[in-house]
Amino acid sequence: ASPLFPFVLQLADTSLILAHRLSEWCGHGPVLEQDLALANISLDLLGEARSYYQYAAELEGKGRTEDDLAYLRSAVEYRNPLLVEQPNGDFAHTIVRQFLFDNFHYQLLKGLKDGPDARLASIAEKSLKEAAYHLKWSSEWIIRLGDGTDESRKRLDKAIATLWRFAGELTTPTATESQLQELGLVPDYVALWPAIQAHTAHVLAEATVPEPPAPVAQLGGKTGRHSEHLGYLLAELQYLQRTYPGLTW
Amino acid sequence: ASPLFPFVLQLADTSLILAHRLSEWCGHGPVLEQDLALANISLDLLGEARSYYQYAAELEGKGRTEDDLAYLRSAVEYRNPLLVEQPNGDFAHTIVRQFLFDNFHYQLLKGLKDGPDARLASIAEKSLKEAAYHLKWSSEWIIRLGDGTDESRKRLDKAIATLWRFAGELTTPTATESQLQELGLVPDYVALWPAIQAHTAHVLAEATVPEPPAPVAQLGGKTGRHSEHLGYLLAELQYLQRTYPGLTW
Amino acid sequence: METLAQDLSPEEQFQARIDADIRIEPKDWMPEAYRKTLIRQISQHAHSELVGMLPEGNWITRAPSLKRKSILLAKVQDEAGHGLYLYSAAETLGTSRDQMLADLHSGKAKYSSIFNYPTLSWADMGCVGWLVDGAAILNQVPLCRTSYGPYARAMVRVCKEESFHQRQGFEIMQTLCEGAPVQKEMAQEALNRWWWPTLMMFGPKDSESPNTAQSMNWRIKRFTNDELRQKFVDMMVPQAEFLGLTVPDPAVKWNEARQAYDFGEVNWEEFWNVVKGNGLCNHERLQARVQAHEEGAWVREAALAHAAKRKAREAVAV
Amino acid sequence: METLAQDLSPEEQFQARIDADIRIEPKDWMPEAYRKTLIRQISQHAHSELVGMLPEGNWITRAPSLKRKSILLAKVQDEAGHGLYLYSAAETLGTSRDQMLADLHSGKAKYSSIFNYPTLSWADMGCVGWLVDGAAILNQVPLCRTSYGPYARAMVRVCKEESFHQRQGFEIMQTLCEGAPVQKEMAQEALNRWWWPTLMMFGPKDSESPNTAQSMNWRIKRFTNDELRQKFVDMMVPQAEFLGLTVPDPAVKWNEARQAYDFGEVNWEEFWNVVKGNGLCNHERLQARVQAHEEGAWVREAALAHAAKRKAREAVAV
Repeated sequence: ASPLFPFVLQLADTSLILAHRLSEWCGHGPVLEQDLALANISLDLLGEARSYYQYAAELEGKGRTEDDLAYLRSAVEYRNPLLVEQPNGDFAHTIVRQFLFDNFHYQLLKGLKDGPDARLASIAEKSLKEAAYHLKWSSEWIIRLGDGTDESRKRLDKAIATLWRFAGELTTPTATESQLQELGLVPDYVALWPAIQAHTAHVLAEATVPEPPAPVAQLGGKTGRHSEHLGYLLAELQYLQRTYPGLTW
Repeated sequence: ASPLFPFVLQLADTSLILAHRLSEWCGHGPVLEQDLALANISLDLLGEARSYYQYAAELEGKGRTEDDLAYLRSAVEYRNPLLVEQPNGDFAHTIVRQFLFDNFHYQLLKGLKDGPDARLASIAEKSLKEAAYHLKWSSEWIIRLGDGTDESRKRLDKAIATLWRFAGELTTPTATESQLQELGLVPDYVALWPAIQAHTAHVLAEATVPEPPAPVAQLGGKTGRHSEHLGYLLAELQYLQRTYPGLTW
Repeated sequence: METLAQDLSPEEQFQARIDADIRIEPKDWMPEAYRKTLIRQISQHAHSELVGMLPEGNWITRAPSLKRKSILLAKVQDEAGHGLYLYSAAETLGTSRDQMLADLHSGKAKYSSIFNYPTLSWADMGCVGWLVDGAAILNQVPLCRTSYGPYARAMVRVCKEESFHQRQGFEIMQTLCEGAPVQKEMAQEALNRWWWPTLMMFGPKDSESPNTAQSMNWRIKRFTNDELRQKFVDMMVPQAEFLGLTVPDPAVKWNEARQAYDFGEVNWEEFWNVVKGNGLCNHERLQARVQAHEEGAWVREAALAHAAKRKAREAVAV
Repeated sequence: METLAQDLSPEEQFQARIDADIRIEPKDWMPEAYRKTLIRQISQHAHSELVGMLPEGNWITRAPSLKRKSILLAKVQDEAGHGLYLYSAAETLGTSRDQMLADLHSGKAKYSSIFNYPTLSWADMGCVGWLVDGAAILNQVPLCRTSYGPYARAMVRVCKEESFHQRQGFEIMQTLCEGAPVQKEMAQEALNRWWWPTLMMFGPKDSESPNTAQSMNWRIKRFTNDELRQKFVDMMVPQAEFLGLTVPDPAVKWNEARQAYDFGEVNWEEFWNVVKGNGLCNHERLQARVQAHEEGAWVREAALAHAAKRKAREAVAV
């Protein structure tokens, strides 16, 4: 298999798991317009995940399909970072999770779009427009919640305290990622960092929220060491395929 | 298969699903002693479910095991009444669900214990002692919550408003049950009713709670028409068996 | 027409426009009863879209393939969109979304009873699309020509998307029926549960539907309940046959004389029971909506507070 | 001894009893430092039982057979029972369960760091029983002879059940290792995750464990951390070999001279990191406990209020 395979699979898992979490909001959003926005972001990420899975399946060359990869792998085989599998919590938790992801995702796609792998570049180019909208949306909500009411600020602070520790994994390369970075196939995360950091600083300032001290980063998801949340998510996601394997739906 | 098969299976499903719900409390009870009590009741019901499944498997005579019956049937094949699949909610909801079940369960077992089917009678006899304890426990908690604080009374009232409508299904015979009642294999629910009703009246009076007006009974679970909660419960319960069918654990 | 109109009373002018199939617009004079009936009907329709997200939303996280997950999520999102158009249409009649939601949450306003039935298997996603959306379309297509302009225009958008959804639902059923035996059983089991409730979607029998005449006169209803129910049966029975499924009504039989299908009597007791709030999911559906609304209150308040702060700052800056 | 005791200071009498392996009982005089150390140790142990319910509780609803579900639930229930004995033992030293729980919830009191690792597959139920309970037993068996009577007696009950749990854990591993290849892989993957964290359960190296000497003197600790860690490795490596599994430490090798296994260096950075609260599950475990406690407050209050009402009524009746 191509050396890109595990990385593309990691991208696919990441987008799928976050899309799944966001889809849990469907019908339960705080206001109809935001219900739509959450579904929209979920659909974008689901579409992106499918493109990656399809590409990963081709790279692997063993005849597996996008659905085989999504529905027939166990939690320890999943490669998404811990951040995206964290539960929705309240709207503030969903927003903080989304902001941390979007801020990284946008810069990553910018890098991938100009990368040497044509297929990845084309997926990234398509997704970049969507990711820009996602980042705008989650940034605006960070600002609204931070500079809104006392209640919203309290909830935002709590969400930051809970989720900030999962941001570090996004830009901490695994052995696989380091290798691909050396080959020039994956953007150097160190180079992405200033833009990510600058946007975070800007949004938090607008939100009147002091930058939280850098927590000890929680690592593990990208190497298959997940939190306990993923197993439940997959039990639900995969139930029908596990129950009736090999059928067409 | 024996005409008793669907009924024994219904008993098995009922005890299993309620045991499963109670086991979700494990480690999250309101106080350590009640964590133990909830686990205890769950274990009793799980044991009872296993006895029924084993007997059902024999009655069916198709070589299925207790685990096949529990882990490889879909929601629409499950035959538990709607009451037992309802989510735990807060402790008051769990108590009301338990009280409604225990009150019926105890009388049913008394009937089955003296019934003509030796195997059912023996399972019932063993379970009856446990069921008596369960009923005592849930009755005492109804009284404590009803005659406790304003808060506990408010929560109890809400739980009664939510769950009382599921009680009727327990004593409403399905076509299968009616047939078995005519054959004298299953106790006549009409005959059980006065004792159930008397105990309810006694406990509610002790709890200073007025008897709620009889709601329209929600039927369906015993004929496979469940609420949406059961599917999620089974996705979790069955995940490993569905994922790796036919293995020994 | 225009010259004559001068001599007519407002009521007569209004009815004349309706009879001439000229649309009524928000700024036009209209009888209070027409306004109230429309508010009730449109908001009930909007609430149905909102509550209707729940039974299908129930399977988004368990859809059996990524493609199906994506289609289903997009479909439920469309329903949210329909809700938005319809609330806006109702607002042109002088009510507010907050008021309409308050009426939904208090139980004063209704929504379609069909959503008080649970979705229990993946095949239900097929049945909801095929049967429920199919019934909805029969109810709604005539509303694209309804007398009130904003409502009619909203319905044009809604119907376009609904017929797309209906095809998707049928396609789910078709895939199941052409699949493994277990899939076909799943499809049949779902049809057994959904058939009668969808027949109920057309409302009580004409003989028990006293408002029909007035609504037809105002052209906010264009066919009677029984007419639509018959249309539905005539449309669906052959489709079920095509799928190889059996409609759970032994009385269904082609009537050569009527050139229509005979069918059995709906269980009206069940119908009224669910309407009165005693369906299996009435409690849960309403609870889910109330909970989302209540838990979202702080978010809406934060957004308003922030907008006000920003406006105040901008005013200072200017 | 008894005659001599008259001439000794309380401290000397106390130490003499300990040296003579006579149990200290609640009513006996004891040095304040001994009392405080014991409260800390016993409550930490009780908290570990309580928090330890969570990682295993995580698989009760997903256990792969009814028998396993039943065994696992019974096991976690036993842990709740151990928590009860131990809180009671600590209470004999003049603290209260409420105080101990408050210290747990505020983060002041610790619990075993092993429970800050997640349980990710069914094989983790094997590893927790086999390795984690195995390590716990090595720590705990000597405590059955510890100097403080109530603690020693509690430990006798705890150890009896723990060794039963450990056998069950080993049996889960054995079933997996004798099962399908996918099951054996599951077992190996779990061992890879749990091996090092269990070695950390014995605490820091002796050279970095300054309180060991005093605790051994008081006979509330009977072996050093490194001694127990070596014992554990010597016990487990052959068991892993028996199962056909590979311990994830290339340095593991039988040392003929020492008649013991050599093994690699524990990642002490990870150890201190988790102790300081930065393990993957520290936040969740504590949150789960705090939440259960807070959400249970109204239940505890209702029980107290009802008991008071009942007592008042009985007083009137008498």
